[in-house]
Amino acid sequence: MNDALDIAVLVSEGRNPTSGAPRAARADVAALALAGRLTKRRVTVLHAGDARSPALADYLAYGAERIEVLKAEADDDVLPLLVDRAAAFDLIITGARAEKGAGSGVLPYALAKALERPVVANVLLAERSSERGLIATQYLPKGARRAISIDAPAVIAVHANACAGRGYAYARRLNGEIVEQNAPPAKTAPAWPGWTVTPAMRPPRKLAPVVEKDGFTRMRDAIEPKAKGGVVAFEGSSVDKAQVILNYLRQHRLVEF
Amino acid sequence: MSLAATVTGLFWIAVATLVMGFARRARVWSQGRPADVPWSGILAVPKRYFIDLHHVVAREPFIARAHVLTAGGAVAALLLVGVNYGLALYNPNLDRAILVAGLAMFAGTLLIAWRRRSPPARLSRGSWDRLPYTLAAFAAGLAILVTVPAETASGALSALALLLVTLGAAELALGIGTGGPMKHAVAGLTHLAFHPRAERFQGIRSTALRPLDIEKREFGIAKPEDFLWPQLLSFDACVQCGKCEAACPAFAAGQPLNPKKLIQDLVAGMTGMSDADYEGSATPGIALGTHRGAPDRAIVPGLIEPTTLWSCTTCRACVEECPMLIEHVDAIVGLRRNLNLTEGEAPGKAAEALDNLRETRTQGGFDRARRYHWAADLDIPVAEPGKPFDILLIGGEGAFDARYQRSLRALVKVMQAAKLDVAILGPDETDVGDMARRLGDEATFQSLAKDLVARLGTLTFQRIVTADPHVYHSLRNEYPAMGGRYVVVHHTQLLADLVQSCRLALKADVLGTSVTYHDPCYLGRYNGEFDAPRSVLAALGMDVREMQRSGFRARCCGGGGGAPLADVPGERRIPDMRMNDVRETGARVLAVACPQCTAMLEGVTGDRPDVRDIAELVADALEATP
Amino acid sequence: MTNETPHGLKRIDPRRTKIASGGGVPRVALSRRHAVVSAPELKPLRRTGDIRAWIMAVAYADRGTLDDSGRQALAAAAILADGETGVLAVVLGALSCDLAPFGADGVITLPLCDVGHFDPERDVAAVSEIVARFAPRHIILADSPRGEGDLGRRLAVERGASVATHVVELDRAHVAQNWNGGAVRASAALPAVVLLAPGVVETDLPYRGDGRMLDPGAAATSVANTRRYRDLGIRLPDRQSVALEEADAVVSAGNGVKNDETIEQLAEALGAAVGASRVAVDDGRYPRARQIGASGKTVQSTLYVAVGISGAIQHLQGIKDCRHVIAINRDGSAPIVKRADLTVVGDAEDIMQSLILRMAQAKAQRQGGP
Amino acid sequence: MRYPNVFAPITLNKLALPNRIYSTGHAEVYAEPGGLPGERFIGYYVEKAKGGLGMAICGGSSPVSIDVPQGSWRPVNLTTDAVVEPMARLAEAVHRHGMKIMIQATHMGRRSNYQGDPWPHLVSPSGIREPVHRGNAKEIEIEDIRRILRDFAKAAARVKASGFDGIEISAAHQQLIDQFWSPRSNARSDEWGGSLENRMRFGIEVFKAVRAEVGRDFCVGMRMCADEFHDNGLDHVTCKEIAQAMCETGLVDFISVIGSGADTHNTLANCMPPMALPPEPFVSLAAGIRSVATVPILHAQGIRDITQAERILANGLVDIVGMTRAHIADPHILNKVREGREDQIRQCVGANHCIDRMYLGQDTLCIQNAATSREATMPHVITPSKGRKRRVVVVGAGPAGLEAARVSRSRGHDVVLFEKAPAVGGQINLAAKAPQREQMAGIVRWFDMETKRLGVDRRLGVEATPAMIMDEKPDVVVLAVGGTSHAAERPDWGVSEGLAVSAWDILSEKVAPAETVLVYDGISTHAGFGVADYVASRGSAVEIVTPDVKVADDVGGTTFPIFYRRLYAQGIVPTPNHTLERVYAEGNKRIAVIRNEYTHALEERAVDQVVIENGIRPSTGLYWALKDKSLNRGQTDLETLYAARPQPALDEETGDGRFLLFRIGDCVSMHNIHGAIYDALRLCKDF
Repeated sequence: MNDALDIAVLVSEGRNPTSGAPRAARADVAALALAGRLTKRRVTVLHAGDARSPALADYLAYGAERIEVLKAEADDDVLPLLVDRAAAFDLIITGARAEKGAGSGVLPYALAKALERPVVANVLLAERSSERGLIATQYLPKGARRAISIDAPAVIAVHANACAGRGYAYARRLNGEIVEQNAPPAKTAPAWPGWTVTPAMRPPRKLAPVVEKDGFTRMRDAIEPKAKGGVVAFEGSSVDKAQVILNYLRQHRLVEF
Repeated sequence: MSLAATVTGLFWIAVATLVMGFARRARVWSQGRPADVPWSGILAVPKRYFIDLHHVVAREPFIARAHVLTAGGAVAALLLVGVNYGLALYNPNLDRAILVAGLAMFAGTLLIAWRRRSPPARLSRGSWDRLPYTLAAFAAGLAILVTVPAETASGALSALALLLVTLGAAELALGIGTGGPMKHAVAGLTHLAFHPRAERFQGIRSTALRPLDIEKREFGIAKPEDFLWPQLLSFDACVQCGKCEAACPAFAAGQPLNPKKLIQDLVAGMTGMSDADYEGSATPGIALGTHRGAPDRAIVPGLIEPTTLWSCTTCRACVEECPMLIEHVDAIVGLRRNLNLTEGEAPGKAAEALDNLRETRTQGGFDRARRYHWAADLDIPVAEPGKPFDILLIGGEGAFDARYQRSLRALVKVMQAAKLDVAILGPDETDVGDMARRLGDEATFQSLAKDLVARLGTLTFQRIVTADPHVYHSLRNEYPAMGGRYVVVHHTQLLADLVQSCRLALKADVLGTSVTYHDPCYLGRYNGEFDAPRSVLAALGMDVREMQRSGFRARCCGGGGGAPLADVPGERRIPDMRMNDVRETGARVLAVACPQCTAMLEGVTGDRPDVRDIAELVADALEATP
Repeated sequence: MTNETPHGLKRIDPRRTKIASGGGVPRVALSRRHAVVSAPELKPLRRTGDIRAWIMAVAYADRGTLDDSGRQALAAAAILADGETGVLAVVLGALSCDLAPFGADGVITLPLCDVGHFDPERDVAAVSEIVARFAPRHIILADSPRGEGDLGRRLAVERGASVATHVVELDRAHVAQNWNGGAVRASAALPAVVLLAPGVVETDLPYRGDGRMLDPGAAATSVANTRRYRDLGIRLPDRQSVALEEADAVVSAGNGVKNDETIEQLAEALGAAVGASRVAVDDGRYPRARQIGASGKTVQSTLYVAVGISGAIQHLQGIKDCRHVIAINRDGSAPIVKRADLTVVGDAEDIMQSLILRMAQAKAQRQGGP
Repeated sequence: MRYPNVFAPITLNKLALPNRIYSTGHAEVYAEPGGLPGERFIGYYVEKAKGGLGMAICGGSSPVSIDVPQGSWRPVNLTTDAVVEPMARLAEAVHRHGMKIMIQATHMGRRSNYQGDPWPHLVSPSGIREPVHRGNAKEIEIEDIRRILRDFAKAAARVKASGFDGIEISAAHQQLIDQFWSPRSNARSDEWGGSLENRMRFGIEVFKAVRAEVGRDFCVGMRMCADEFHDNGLDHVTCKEIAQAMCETGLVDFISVIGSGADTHNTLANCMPPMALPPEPFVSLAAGIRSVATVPILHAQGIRDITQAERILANGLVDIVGMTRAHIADPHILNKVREGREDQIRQCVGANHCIDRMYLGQDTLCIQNAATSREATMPHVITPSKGRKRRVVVVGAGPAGLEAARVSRSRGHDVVLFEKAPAVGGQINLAAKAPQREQMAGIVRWFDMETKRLGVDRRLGVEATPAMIMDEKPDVVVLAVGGTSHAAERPDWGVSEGLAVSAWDILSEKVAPAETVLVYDGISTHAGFGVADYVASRGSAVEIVTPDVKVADDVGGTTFPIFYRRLYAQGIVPTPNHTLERVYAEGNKRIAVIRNEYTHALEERAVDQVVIENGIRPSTGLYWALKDKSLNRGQTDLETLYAARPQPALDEETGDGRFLLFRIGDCVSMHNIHGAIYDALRLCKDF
């Protein structure tokens, strides 16, 4: 197979959930590993932000040879920067959600939209199926997986559970380089959403309808398990009863036969 | 030409062969990196040989005596031949001396040959089986030559004697150059002169790993020529006696590690050979003949499989047993370092643990503030700069483990009963880095060490007490090289001291309860502390029973060197084997003194004695405080 | 003795009818109670006036209905809507149940947009068409990896709309997210597109919606024009590898199970994980990690089959979020019966064996058939 | 790390707690005369401290003023300086084991009864009577308010002086503070009533007075209800407003939240949720308070298991979990958890034996742990005997036999346990058959696991004969064979003719319930209503007849409301004050003839089935067969038994056919489960 794919991997500043220490984001490390498996060419690693971020050197240790930093302030909208720089690549691979900040997971979609490319998110694995073709394995809940075929150019957002690939090697960290591009200063992002950030002291409040209940009902609701009043089958042989269960399973499409 | 003159000629030919062989071998060693070893070591060889080396050999008296006879006889005979024939004196009195030496040597070879009729599995066969006979031939030939007067000897007898001597001389002289068994004598003695841990000969347990200068891109051992030259030399000293193999817990568990084979692999590597000619028991699960190396070729995986390296628990049982004083663990950690630092390799769950160490300064990825949650009701102050105190208690990673917290609580209770002035680091305690270092992640170790040294530097205290021998070893032996010098005390030492100085009021509840003590490798072999824990048990009035393998020969629990994280599959589990040792004693209680040992041995299922830390036993025996 | 008054209250004559017995002693004859079958109470309409605006909830159908995350999106729309705002449920995939009890005033189904076949362009186009038609104030979806999370982000990006993802708290004024892995909370005004984290909305509503089926119009026939994505199919996990808490189906064994092997076979046939009651765990038949209930694990499976489990209140606590509970039990009066959607009373072993056999037949027929 | 949230320390004001589990304030009902904590009181809390508990609040509803009668629940008397010295001893004793201790202080207002020293006139905001205690009260005057505020301050000073770690002021259970809060009891129109602000005034004044006395750094908490469940009471929204307002005063260091009001029989039963209620029924109410509060929230109620506690803490619903009854059942929970011995925890089943006794003015005792509240004499941890090893044969594996086997085995003896049924548990297994009483089986569960773990030689499904017992060559034989149903006490009831059946027959499923059933309950314990409920829940029409003044009369205050909820919901007809005279057949009907105790008039009931619950008759066959062979002639020495000392007979030489014989529990005379277990413990602890 002609190794014709030019790949850019977007990496972000991750954050250890326990200590808050900056680190290479797990999903981005997996994206880096995925890129390495998809091409023998050198992978371009991009970061929009501050070249001084201590997390960046970790990406070197995980196998990035060179990181190109598109200079941006914390509040800047980095999308235009990334669109400009990544447009030339056949594949853009990134972690599905950032670990630091909002981590909305919208960026890959926005990038794909701006570049008019297909995007597949929550990817665990991807393999080449032809010169431009890829088969991506997508994470689904409860252990299920979906295989999706797309053609480059495309955007792939990698799930945090994806295979991490190479380990942390200090020698690579010493040998790699971080290069800051003097990108034009980013345009200011639109005001929405204007997030206000506070320490999460309390668990979030559940959205619930305002219900006027009398005192006794409030008590009963708290102390009595809700009765469903389901169907009870007493009669018939065990074969009949088995059929009752099977009918129920079929009726609610709990089995597919 | 007379027979004597022939002998003279033979002697000088042999000497020349030996010298040429030595020079050839020295070139092999010199492929290693330069090392700062003093030449004065040569002068120390006799002492090192007769005292330090013989101290190890003498643990097996039969073979020690056989070796004294053979080697002593041989050396004496050779010297005498050198004088009498080399210098062409042909003095009959010296001949008689040669006869005595030759007979001693002959007797020695007979003993060795006798033992080799059904040798233990650890011994290498092949050319090593040949050795007693070639040496016997030499001794016999020499004896004939010096006893039978030339004029009476028939040509046939002389020819036979010469043939025997030549055979033997070939074995002796060619060994070093061709890598034959007798290589051990020359390389061994040279190794004694240039041993990479010369401080061992000053009675110091030299067990600390040497730091790498990472910023100068020292990344450990990738290829044979990355070893220091005395290390390469040391591998050549191996006599393939297999005592390391017999002591190795991983080998016994059927994991793919045989320390003897590992050393021989390195010999094959520095000489550009394959392991096909190796004559001992193979590494479990790895066939002979499929691996080869060269001085400038990567050792892993062409010569040695990574699983071999990750199987090692760094217990030092091999080093402790080696009569040639070879340092296996240094070699293994050196190789691990390169795998980790250049390739990011870390086995099994070790990668996650190392990531955790970098990101949280704990192995388990814990919130550091939780490390001393178990102590919240014990009123231990958190150390503060400017407030001097006596003892800094370092809990280590074990402090996160519910089981080990019981041991630590017991220790704290005892310390408080003794009214000691103790403080902890609280949420500021970061990992000491021992585990990272054994796994070869020198970068993370040094970063952790730097953090901790800086933190400790802000405090004023007398000594550090820890219940974790790994922490103890690291702080006591390895931190000085990182700029941290502390008085470090293991909790069993502290307890022994408290008990002996009668600072604790103890009940006689456990009087007579049978107990056996499992020596933690990092307390025993690494630091030579065998007595303190036993003296505490004795002071409690317990009936202390020793396992077959105890003290410096104790079998590892399987918990060291990051081995539990690597979890390399074998046929058996190391802690199960150790628990069988325990069961043999019939003791009701197994006393431990290390969080790793506690976890490994408590993890053994089935009927087994209670596993109790020595601190728990002492705490139980405390009289209720008034 | 008991009469219904015009107010629907019972009116009881304190003197029960006594007849004189043969011996002249007054006698009361106890009669069997007649079970009063009351029709399920119809909840009031949420809407108080004509619909002037819409809030839209979008979800993929799950086996003909909505899964819990879909119901949360719908309930959120209903709770956020005022009396004159309609709740529009847009269901992708075939729907076979009434969404009025879940709060929907209008329901549009898009049967072709099945979650089982990944075609985001088809789905985005169809939903966009409806959005253009109804101009909802807000669009609410679950931030579910099953499909809605993907759809919601595409929709927001496609429409250039404001969006808040993994929303953990919301009301009419604001949404809140956890940032930095939960260390901080960020809040903002309610955006156009809201993607909900699990468990943030109470789905038990005190009111109902109109539940009218609306014409999907052009959206119904939305076909992707580029075919940039080709779905090669879904691979289901080996049932052993799924954690109990995540399993879609759980077969659970209790005291009444004599043969644990049969439980395994039934679980195998249903592709279910195996759980156990506390008693079965205490007996040493199952590891503690399999225990379901207040002192064990809480499961949220779509299907929960309780075999030989009487349903102690602690156990019921662990299955309160299961959608379909089927009980196989010897005792038709056990507490589990009240919780179960279907109870079959009889010998558990016989019924399980019959069910396993019957399912094997049904599978064979299906594979043999067209 | 296991249970990381349970073992996370927390600070209340300046007070650091080692873990997140505490025991709520409850009436111990055994303060010494004068309301002083004595040795028994101290022993009870020291045991919890030894067990690793983080904090206990003692002295539930300890009054600060002298116009609160203290007779019935014997609280700690905070109105006198004499209390300081014994409280100081208590504090010192528990501190030695690392536990923190507080006391609950209150003024009960109308929540009491004037009958009792000093026969006071109770005070309440509007003099409205309290239903549960029949608490008649006068309308409180400003002078009373001032006096009570002073009393609160003085009481707090005594608590602080005694070295206690804090004080919890109760504004829950409709005590004086929440009598002011609740419109149910406050109809005043002055500045103490009307608006919520006015109604909160008294409470805030109390906290101001207390805070002024103890200073900023002393821990002062508040206990409050989160929903009274009354239409004219405090609902959850109002309670949240109160909590928020109290936090804003900055006077309160923690709030402990309780769900449900407590001034009617029905709401009171919720407060200590019995086994019929789901686990942690009110935790969402506590979480609701937490969502508005700025101080840590403590909450108990139906949290009996450490896994449950960890989950509640991990979900951030509350900050500290109360496990009060759980610690009455097993004061060593936390140590066992720490040591990985969760399966050895004797878990509370919610039988409410403890709290039901309290409402009868009796001391707190656990249905399954006879050592609780008897720490001076009964061990929680059985240590091995230092004497000789004996062979102990226990016959019968009901609660008495199981405890005897457990204790004897823990003493290091060889124990053989015979049980004729295929499973252990005895009558508890029947009791657990009643609807919503399934958790009674939890008592058996623990004994089952413990006797297995300890290695008792259990011979299940084996009916022991004298020969079999002798074959075991016992040193000691303990008979705990229980009894049989006493339904046939009166021949006229027709049990032998099959006209009536016993409750045992129904619960053991020997006899199926018929369509219409009369249950005759001769003794009014849990069993009678239990069988009526069992029958009714299977669709039968049921009338329950009892000679007592009300159905289930011998059942405590938190249990009978549960019964009555079910009684009325299922249309069970209660007919108290009637005795069953006889039963006869007429056609396919059974005619029960009952007699009104007060008019002596006879009535008949025509039903399909008559079920009789009439307690048990001791089984004595084995006893008489063995008595003469035994060294002690089957006699238990009462003087030493009651003094918790070893039986003198234990000194005798036994073995080789010489043995001691004891009998315990129902096979002597009918006792409850606690009685049976206590019988076993006090006898066997010295074997």
